[in-house]
Amino acid sequence: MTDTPDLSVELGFLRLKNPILAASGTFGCGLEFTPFIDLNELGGFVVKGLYFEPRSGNPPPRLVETAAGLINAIGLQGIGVKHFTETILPQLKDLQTAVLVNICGESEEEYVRVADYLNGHEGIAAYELNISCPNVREGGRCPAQNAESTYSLVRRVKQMSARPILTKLTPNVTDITLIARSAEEAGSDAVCLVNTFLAMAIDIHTRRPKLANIYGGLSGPAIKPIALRMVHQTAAVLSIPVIGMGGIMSAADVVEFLLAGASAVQVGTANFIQPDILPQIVEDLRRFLVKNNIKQITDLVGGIKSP
Amino acid sequence: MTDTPDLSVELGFLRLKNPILAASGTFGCGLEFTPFIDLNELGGFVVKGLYFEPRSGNPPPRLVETAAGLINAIGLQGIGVKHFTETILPQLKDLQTAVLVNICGESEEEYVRVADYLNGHEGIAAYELNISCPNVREGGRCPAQNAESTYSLVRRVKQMSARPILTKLTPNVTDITLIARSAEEAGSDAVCLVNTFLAMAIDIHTRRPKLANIYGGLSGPAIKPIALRMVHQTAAVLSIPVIGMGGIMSAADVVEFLLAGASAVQVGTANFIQPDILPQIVEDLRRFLVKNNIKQITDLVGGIKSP
Amino acid sequence: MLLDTKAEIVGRESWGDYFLLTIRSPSIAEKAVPGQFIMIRTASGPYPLLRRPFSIHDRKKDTIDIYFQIAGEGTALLAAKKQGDECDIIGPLGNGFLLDTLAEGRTVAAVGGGRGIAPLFFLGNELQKLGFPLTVYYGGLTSGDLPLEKKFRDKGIPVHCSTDDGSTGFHGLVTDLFLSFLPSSRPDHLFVCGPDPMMKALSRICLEERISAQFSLESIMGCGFGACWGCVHKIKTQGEAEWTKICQEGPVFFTEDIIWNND
Amino acid sequence: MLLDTKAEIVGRESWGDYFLLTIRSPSIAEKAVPGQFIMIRTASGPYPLLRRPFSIHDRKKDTIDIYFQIAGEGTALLAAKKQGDECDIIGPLGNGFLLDTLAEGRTVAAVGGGRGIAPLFFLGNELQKLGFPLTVYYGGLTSGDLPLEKKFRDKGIPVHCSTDDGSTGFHGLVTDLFLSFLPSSRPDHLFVCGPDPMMKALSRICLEERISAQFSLESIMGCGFGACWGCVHKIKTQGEAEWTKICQEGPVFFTEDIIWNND
Ligand SMILES: Cc1cc2nc3c(=O)[nH]c(=O)nc-3n(C[C@H](O)[C@H](O)[C@H](O)COP(=O)(O)OP(=O)(O)OC[C@H]3O[C@@H](n4cnc5c(N)ncnc54)[C@H](O)[C@@H]3O)c2cc1C
Ligand SMILES: Cc1cc2nc3c(=O)[nH]c(=O)nc-3n(C[C@H](O)[C@H](O)[C@H](O)COP(=O)(O)OP(=O)(O)OC[C@H]3O[C@@H](n4cnc5c(N)ncnc54)[C@H](O)[C@@H]3O)c2cc1C
Ligand SMILES: Cc1cc2nc3c(=O)[nH]c(=O)nc-3n(C[C@H](O)[C@H](O)[C@H](O)COP(=O)(O)O)c2cc1C
Ligand SMILES: Cc1cc2nc3c(=O)[nH]c(=O)nc-3n(C[C@H](O)[C@H](O)[C@H](O)COP(=O)(O)O)c2cc1C
Ligand code: FES
Ligand code: FES
Repeated sequence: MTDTPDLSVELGFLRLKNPILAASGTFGCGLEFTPFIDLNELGGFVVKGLYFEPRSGNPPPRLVETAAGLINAIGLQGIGVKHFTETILPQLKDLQTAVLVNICGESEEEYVRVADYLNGHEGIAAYELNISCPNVREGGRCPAQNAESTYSLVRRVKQMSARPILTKLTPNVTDITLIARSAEEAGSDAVCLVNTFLAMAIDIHTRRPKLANIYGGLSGPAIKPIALRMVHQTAAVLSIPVIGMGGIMSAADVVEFLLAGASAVQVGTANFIQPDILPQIVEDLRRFLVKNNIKQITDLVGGIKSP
Repeated sequence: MTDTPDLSVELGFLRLKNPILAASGTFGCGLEFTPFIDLNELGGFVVKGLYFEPRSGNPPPRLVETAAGLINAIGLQGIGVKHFTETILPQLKDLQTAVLVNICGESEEEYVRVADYLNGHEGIAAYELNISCPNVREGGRCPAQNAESTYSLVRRVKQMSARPILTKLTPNVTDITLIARSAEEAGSDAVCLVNTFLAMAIDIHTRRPKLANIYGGLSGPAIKPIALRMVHQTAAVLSIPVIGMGGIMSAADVVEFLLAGASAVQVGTANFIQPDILPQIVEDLRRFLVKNNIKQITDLVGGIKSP
Repeated sequence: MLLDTKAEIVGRESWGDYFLLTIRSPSIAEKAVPGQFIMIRTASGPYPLLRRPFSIHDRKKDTIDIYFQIAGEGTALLAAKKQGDECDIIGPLGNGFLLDTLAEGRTVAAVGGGRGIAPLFFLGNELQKLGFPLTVYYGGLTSGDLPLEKKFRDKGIPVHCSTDDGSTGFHGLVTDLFLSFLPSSRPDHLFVCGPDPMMKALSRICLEERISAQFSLESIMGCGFGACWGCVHKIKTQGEAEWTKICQEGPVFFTEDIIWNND
Repeated sequence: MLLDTKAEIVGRESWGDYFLLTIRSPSIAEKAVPGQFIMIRTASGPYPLLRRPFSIHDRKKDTIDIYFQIAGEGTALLAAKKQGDECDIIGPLGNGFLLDTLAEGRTVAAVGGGRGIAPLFFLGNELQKLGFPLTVYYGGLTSGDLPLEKKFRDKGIPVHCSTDDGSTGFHGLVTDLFLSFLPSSRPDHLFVCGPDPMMKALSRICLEERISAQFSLESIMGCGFGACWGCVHKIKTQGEAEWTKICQEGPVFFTEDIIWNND
């Protein structure tokens, strides 16, 4: 009981000091959080989605709050990969935590181009392929809604990538396990789920959508029960690690995801609300393990019992 | 301004005195609510899902509350169609409101059998085909996740039905418009959406699912933004009426669904929390119309403007 | 049953994480019988979403009391309510304890575990009026779980206490306390309310000892008035064991009808 | 910027649906400059989910004030807070008004619409210290929207009021009030905070009249510290018009850099 429990997780291709990662798009490039926390206390973080070129994103309003949820339609405004490697990456190089880059593209070629460019730079632990952003294409469609597009895209990037590939999946599908399997077969080293749920809200006085983009992606506690189910389904059929997310606000939420089969988790929207939440979750997890006499956090993974 | 606005809606096959219906499974057979409200103030109500035979449902726990949501795994416990026509239906016959019956089945044959049996009884305005319950089959699957099964089932029931058919769709699909189109092509008179989202929750202390059935269906305010988006997408491509639902808790929520294209709405979970909510919503809607000088509620339907 | 959306809280007491609220609602108070419950909305927004069920702990002319322990978010919000606040309630719900069948001269006892003591005060008072003096066995984890002991005594209702840690009264489970009294003062009829394991154990004892008994069951409730089918327990009805809505057919059932180990 | 999760509310005033809270947070108070804001968590649970932004209305040694109007659920919860309650805040955020560039002898004025008056009191006080007496134009729909008039006067800050319904002061829009004073007392520099249509109109006036001006913009904010990219407004930066995060690069911008009609 006096031993401090082991929080580290081995994903096979990457060892994390703890299973708590910050989710892409909710953590800027990490530096936004240094006034509040020590980034080295995290298992890692995923920087905001990057296209090859800078991108201007969607017009505002870009956010609307719903019951226990947030709909965003940022539209992946970003600085592009060159600017990132020149101005941001050097500032991250001394961190003792895993830095992952979320890669976006309008086409398979663009994903490859971004990965290729990043291959030539140090200080990145892995690529997270964002094939699931609902805010870019007409009607919220994305490659991760289709098993073939998923397979083809992941395979192409995997073949040229100098780094492990995590594929980020969308929950806006009939059967998440089919898409996850495609990603695994195409060589993905892990899958991350879920990205946001396509959603909308309407201002009844102006009769206009509350988002300029009409649709956006729903995140936050509202979606947790659906995300958890998808992680549970996916972990049951894959051999590669599943990284779970969706509405995590506490260590208890993290434990739920681990029990459902996630090897690690990402925390998104909660960072906006409580910018020091990540180290707090790590600390609360440690306490949970001590209290329940669990020696290593990996003992929780997939530990759900039958009802 | 002194005129009372016209709340009635004409669905083509059915005229409702107002667009507010109670959703199936959340309103019992209606009689449970007579201590609180006058059923005649409603546009109508849909009785709890009926199989041909009585059904014992899932073991408890059957409910778990989540952030702004409720997961249920009742498993369609019910009295069966004979008992219903013998003991319940006669009690409803003098109501001045539309009584709809939610029809379930383990197979196409069972849906047909239930409809056939009900054809022989008076006092039912229409059938709502529940092809979307996540709590019955292994892993939450249902016919409404597949365009072909939807088409085939709706077509068979439509051919023998003495009454209009509303098809109730599941949100657990990649593209709701494909399924909705199948229902329309098969002859459905309207579609109702959404049923619940497949979801789960885990007790971190016992490590067991919080529902004995492991998975259940998420309803309530948490799902509203996703449901609204699906109604908006569906109404844009169908010619038959769309009946919207998911998380409605107020007249403002109803107006959002109408603007998105719903011709009428159903209210589910809210009935548990506020058993007199339906007439209150009707009254609040009336006030909204008066205040905004809208003569008839149908003026709102599909009235969303571009951003 | 009635919906009273603006019932005023006119009294409040607390002991550690146990609370007692007195709520003004003349029409609900008038109809209430022991063993019935009310459903309270703990927040006006969507979180917590559902109402929460609480036994009616006491009833005066115009008011009802509830007595509860903080268990989560909903009860915490309720505990934060102050005198003068409004409270949105539905009640009285369920069937309550069956008292008409008690034959003259019969002795009655009740076992309450923790917050399960709540309905037994209303019950004790009514039984007193009917001429059946109730003996109460009151158990908790520790002495802080038994704040109502004196209240029962002051009302002339004898109470025997137990705590799991021995900090007050009998050292051990309330079921063992009850068993220890059985040889000397065996009741003809027993009323039980408490956590499931305690109720299961007492159920077995009552069946073995052929003591007729009524149990007030708990379950997560979606509505409280029979609409959601969420609150079922397996109950024998006319011989058949069926998932039965405890909000409507219960929450009080007789030992012989309750099937434990839901399967 | 700092996270202060247990800042105590040490003062509270209210006028209709306008409220003023005094919050003890020495470290945030120490750093604050006029035009900066704080983000407040209005509930501990998931509803409302996001923090809400409020301008710093006043600053004492150990405390900051916010002044707000009820707009929805979050502000209603905030209005219900009492003295002694804890409050979870982040601040000071954003860049505030640029004051160093004011040359000696320059005259300054400010226009505040409704709740937009909030940052102008802190601003007026600081400008007073710097030797620039501020004239304030204060507009609202009706007289109840102008509860701070006296407070400004008591501080020696001249205020001209307008109401849309004429119930107090100038009958009309605050922009028209400002225009009516323009010939006689034209400011060299203007500070503006209020609803978008008012700011747009003043922006046009300032450009036409060649009055340099700073505007405090509003937007729905996800985080308040640059992480979500939710709060953008189109702003000219080095000639290029770009969606710019107002929480980080603003909320205060100069007229010539702001592009209205987001497109
Ligand atoms: C008929 C009935 C009468 C009751 N009377 C009383 C009473 O007089 N005093 C009292 O303190 N409590 C009573 N309860 C239990 C009380 O309703 C729960 O403690 C309360 O609903 C918990 O709400 P919460 O939001 O604080 O906790 P939650 O966060 O909702 O839950 C905390 C824990 O309590 C469990 N729980 C939640 N709802 C219930 C429920 N309805 N029944 C049992 N466990 C539940 C959850 O599974 C969880 O483990 C009664 C329950 C029933 C069914
Ligand atoms: C930098 C900044 C400083 C502010 N300072 C003050 C202040 O000093 N005093 C004051 O009363 N208000 C101020 N506001 C506005 C205030 O933040 C909103 O009124 C508040 O967030 C509404 O929250 P709610 O939950 O009550 O309403 P909600 O229910 O969230 O919204 C009600 C209405 O307000 C709109 N709204 C929501 N959030 C914002 C927002 N962040 N900005 C503008 N409109 C919004 C919504 O679209 C909706 O129409 C400021 C806003 C910003 C961005
Ligand atoms: C404002 C915002 C921006 C986001 N941007 C990205 C992004 O750039 N790339 C990506 O893969 N996911 C993005 N996401 C999705 C999150 O990474 C995460 O998958 C989702 O929000 C669910 O987790 P949560 O409920 O903890 O927020 C974004 C989410 C939000 C709220
Ligand atoms: C307890 C419960 C039982 C339900 N039973 C049924 C049912 O029998 N048939 C059906 O079609 N839908 C059923 N539903 C789904 C609702 O009719 C509705 O589609 C869903 O709850 C979304 O609406 P809401 O968010 O307003 O509750 C049930 C929902 C709940 C919460
Ligand atoms: S609680 Fe809803 S049926 Fe019993
Ligand atoms: S509010 Fe999040 S970036 Fe400005």
